[in-house]
Amino acid sequence: MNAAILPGATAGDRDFLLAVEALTVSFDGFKAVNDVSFYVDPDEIRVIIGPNGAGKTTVLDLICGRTRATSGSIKYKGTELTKLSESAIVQAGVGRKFQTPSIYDDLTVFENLEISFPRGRSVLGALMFKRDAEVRDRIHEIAEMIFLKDQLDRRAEFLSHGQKQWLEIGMLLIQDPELLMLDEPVAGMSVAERKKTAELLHQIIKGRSVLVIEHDMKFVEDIAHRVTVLHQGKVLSEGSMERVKTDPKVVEVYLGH
Amino acid sequence: MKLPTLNDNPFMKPVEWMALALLCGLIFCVLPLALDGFRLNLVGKYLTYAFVALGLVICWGYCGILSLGQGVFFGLGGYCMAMYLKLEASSVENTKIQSTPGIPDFMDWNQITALPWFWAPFKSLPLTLIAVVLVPTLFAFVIGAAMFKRRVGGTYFAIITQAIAAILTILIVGQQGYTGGINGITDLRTLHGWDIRTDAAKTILYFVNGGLLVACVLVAQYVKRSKLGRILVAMRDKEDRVRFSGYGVASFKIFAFCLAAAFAAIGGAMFTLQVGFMSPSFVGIVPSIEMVIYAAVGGRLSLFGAIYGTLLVNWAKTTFSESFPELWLFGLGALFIAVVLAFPNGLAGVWRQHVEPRLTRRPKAASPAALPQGAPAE
Amino acid sequence: MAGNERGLAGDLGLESALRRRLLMGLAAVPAASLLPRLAQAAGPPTASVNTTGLAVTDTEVTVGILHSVTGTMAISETGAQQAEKLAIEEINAAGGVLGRKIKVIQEDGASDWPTFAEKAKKLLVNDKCAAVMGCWTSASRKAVLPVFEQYNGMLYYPTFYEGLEESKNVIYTGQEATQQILASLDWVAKEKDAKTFFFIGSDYIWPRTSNKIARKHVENVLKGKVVGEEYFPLGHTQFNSVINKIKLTKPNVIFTDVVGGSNVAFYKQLKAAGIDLSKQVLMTISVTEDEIDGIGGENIAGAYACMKYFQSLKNPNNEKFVAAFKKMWGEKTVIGDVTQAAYLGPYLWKLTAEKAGSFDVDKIAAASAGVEFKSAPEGYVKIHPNHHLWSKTRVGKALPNGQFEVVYESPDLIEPNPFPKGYQ
Amino acid sequence: MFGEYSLGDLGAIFAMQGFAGLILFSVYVLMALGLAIIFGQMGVINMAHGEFMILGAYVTYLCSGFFQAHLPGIFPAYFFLAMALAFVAAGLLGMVVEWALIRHLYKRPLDTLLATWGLSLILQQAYRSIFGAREVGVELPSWMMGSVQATDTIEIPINGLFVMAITVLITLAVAGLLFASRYGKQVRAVMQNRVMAGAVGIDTGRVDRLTFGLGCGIAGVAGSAFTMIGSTGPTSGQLYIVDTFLIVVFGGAASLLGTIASAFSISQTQSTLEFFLSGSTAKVITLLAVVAILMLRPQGLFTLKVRR
Repeated sequence: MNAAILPGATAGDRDFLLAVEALTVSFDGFKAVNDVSFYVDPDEIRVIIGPNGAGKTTVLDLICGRTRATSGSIKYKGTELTKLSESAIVQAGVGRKFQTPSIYDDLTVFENLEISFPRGRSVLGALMFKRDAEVRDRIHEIAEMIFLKDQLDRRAEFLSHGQKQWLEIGMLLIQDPELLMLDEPVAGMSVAERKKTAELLHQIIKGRSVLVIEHDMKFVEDIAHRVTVLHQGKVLSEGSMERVKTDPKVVEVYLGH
Repeated sequence: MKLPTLNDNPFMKPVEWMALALLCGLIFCVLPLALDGFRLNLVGKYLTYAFVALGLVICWGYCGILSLGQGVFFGLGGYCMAMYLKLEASSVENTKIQSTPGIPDFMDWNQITALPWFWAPFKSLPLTLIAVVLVPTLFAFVIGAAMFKRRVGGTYFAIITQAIAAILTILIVGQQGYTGGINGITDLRTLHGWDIRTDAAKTILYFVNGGLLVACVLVAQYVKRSKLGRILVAMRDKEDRVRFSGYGVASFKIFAFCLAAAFAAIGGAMFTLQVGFMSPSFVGIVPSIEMVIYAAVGGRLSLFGAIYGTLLVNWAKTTFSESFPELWLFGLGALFIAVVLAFPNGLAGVWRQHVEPRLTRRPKAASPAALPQGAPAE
Repeated sequence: MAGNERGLAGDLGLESALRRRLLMGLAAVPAASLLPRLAQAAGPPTASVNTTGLAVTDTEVTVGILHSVTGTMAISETGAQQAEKLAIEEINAAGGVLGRKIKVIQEDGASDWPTFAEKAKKLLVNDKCAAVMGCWTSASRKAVLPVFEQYNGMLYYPTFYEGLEESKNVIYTGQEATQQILASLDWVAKEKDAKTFFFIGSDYIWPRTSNKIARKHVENVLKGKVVGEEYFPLGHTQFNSVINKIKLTKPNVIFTDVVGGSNVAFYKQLKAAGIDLSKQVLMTISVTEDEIDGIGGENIAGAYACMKYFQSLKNPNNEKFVAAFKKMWGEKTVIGDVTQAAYLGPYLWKLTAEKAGSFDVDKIAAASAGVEFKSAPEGYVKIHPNHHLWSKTRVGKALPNGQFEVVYESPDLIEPNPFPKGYQ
Repeated sequence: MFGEYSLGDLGAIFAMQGFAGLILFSVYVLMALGLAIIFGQMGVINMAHGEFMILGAYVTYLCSGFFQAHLPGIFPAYFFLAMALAFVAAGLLGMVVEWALIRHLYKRPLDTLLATWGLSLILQQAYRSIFGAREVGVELPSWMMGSVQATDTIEIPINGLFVMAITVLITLAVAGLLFASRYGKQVRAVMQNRVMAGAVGIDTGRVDRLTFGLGCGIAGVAGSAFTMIGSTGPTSGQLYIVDTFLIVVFGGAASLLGTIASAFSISQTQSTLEFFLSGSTAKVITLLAVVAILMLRPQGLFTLKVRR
């Protein structure tokens, strides 16, 4: 059914960046995610929406390996992710931002970004890691992008909520993932910050796919290429924002009120 | 004056260099000049516990893993050294009254007629020195790998390491034919022919011990200021974030735990050399927890603090137990509670909050433009 | 009743520093009153009795006491240090040693073996003690032994122990294992017609060595059989399984060397399991009057213990000793084997110093062999050339009031034999 | 090894051995129950748990002395009163400790471990100063000693039966309290979501204090019961602490049923092994097995799979 609604899905899995098929996970019999399938193209921005408890965050958890699937498969560039460790998934090119800003309070902004720099990820590598010009330049570049250029020496603890969200996005960017997963990136932001974030997202999606969970419909309309609607652990609808908005099922459970 | 600047990540900040110089001065000049041989040997004994405290700073302070079984590693290191020394002391001549000469006396008492296989490597000094570090580290690796790969941490880890300490004690006590039982391995005499019981030898060992401690401080400092050190802090804070930045969190924890074990093992070996015996009473739960308090008193985040904390607690223990033995336990108990409730960062925290600002106020008075340090920028 | 114990704990406890000063004060008072007599008796000049720089002045000689005041072993070591202090006070009251008062320096071993070694070194190196009374466990003795040998000190060690040791620098005033065990095994084999034995011990060197000697004796000499041998970690409190094994194997004799708090659990569970000690013979080598205090007399009544000393011994020396001990430490205190052995230490040292005419450790060590102490509470004792004591062995039957009734006494003094041939 | 014994003998022995295991089981449950509440429900590591038990034992000791001296007439029944007093004394001390110490540390479980260890040292020394370093014996009423002759060869110790009965009663009481009473609901509400519970009007501070007090009180009763089979000295409590924690962790910390199952499996393993091996070896093997299983299955025997 899914293949039918996806234009251009003819050449098998390899053309998708991410192929989620028949994904199911159950917690003590409760199926939080139930037979979910969807496909993400390279350079696509896909937004997942759905009411609370629909299983959106769980889907991200499953993709990045935080939760193990009961059944089904997740293929990323042809590699099965369900068997890989979290760090291997990251190293394969999947980055994940959490719902609440997840940064290291005790470290400076610079150090936060440095830790995410994709080098020296083994124990030995981390011991031998040198803060050379390449690292510094890259951190400055990213800091500029996430509006934190003059905050590099501050302890992350003292940033504002919006700045923390940006910092976490920056920490993902420095990893340079091909698939970026964002869980409610604008939640709790002021209008101005929200606008800046949208700008930031537009800027960073070049050359990568993004999977976003978001409630803010205006923001979704603003960025989404395609939208997947989850309801009670299942895919309710999928397609362009226009199409989804008019889907009566979706209207009934989600948008209508 | 801007600290820390992002463009340089020096091996040590000036303050830390000063602390190191002070520590070296204390260990290598002040104490040897001020104390008689007996007291100096005591300080040497205390400093062997400082190795454990140092390891705990990395493992508990930085990485957030509280091990209540550091005595296990201290003991294993000490036992490895003691086995070598015991074999040397059990030459055929020295033990000719035994029914099997040439094996340690306690084996003879337990009707063991040949050296057990796992004692054999300890005939060689180089192998012993390797074993001193390797055996405890490998043991730590096995425990760490089993626990951290399964994401066991926090209180569970503490309880399980505590149980391991208890098991090992019962095992050593129970297998007295192979381990010397509750008496431990005693009556150690020479290290490669060099009599370790003389006063001169004790002084030399004190300096060797001090040197090794400083070396371990430098290693710990290297780890702390490396990216690995920052990853440890990051993990303590947001473990998932580190994991989803592509790090194998378990390996880093295992590393920290193994490093702490290796430090403790070196301390244990030096303890055996300076005190002249090793017994299961250092392996158990009580010494293991006491060692945690050394680090806590010094400051769980401060390498130098841990050493001063160890010295202070042990000095207090000796002094108190000479004059008011019963008050000591009340004092030690109160110390545990005070350190947790009132001074979670120990001596180092007090220093940073109350002493350092005063020290830095003077230059500030000279140049009013200088910014107060450590104040949050908000 | 608890008040008395509290007073006792206080003595050892909170005010021990105070007490030390008091003791010294006590020593000083009779010293003043006895001064004229001393001047007449005029001890030999210091230069002649002390050629090695010990803490000996014209009026004083320093002796160390080294026991655990804190920690798990404080329970056991209390009696020993009380007896040592009593003996020293008596000696001082009678004029001291070689015309000199004994000054006591007490240190706490804190139940921790390195602390024992540390404090031993302090007593020898810093305080220059002429002799040290101390230690209780084998482990603490093993820890201090190299210190005493290196710094040439003299240790008087009071506990019955496993043997396998002999040192110029130690006088063992308790029994070594063969002295304590063999005669009593012979007695039980003869009197109770015992053929089968079940051994239960705490898991460390003394019980294991003692049981090894007992096993050899049972198998080779008595031609009997050991039907079980079990060890439990120190502090173990669950003995139901081993009690079932005893029921299964039905030994003639249960032979135990369980130590410390485990005893309480063991005897209570034994009684609760319906093993009646008036019918089942139980021989212990580890329960003295001190332990019965905690076990409760009614729980152990009927058991046999073999020791060299029981508080109930009937002889004038002992009656005098018991009265003096209770006067000093309270009417409720009980006196066990080790306490008595500890009492011997200061006296043996005094006699040896007088025989040698010197406090020098080498001379004391050399003069020790053959020193006799005729007014020992246990009766006559003599130091063997191997620095252990010739002593009698006795078997006592536990009574519900916590005392032992002596049912057997070896006819002669038994020779100490710390390295018994045929038992290793 | 059984060749020499008759079949009847063996049967009787196995019956008694099973019973010995049950006594050990009761002892473990009593020890672990209070801790399971404190650690499992509150997440506090109470290293002074053993000292609370010993407090109960000393209370029993004092009672036995008092009744013997002043009220010998009702001495046979004093034990019940002693247990009640032990519960009250340990519970009150627990509440004081919670108020003074624990409530500041709810967010730092590892620090509660250090602080309560300090507390345990202080309590030990206090016991030593008050009651003396020697172990004290508690005189039991004579009806509690001895055994019931079940068959010719099977004898059942009365104090064992008594301990088992107490264990059952206390377990039922605790289960009732936690799962059927209003207080129990409050406890569970607070443990699941402290902020929410506070918002709906539950006095979380009071619930914490009562819960900690309850756990300590149960420890006191356990200590009181132990005087029947074990010894009471200032440091006796420390002997139990490792075993107790392992039982709770092995059971899966949050589950009362798990604690019971874990106590059962550990006690049966140990008592069976003790019969075939020596006591020390049995203990080492049992502990090692528990640690090994915990390494393979860190969540313990009984846990709900939850969404993380």
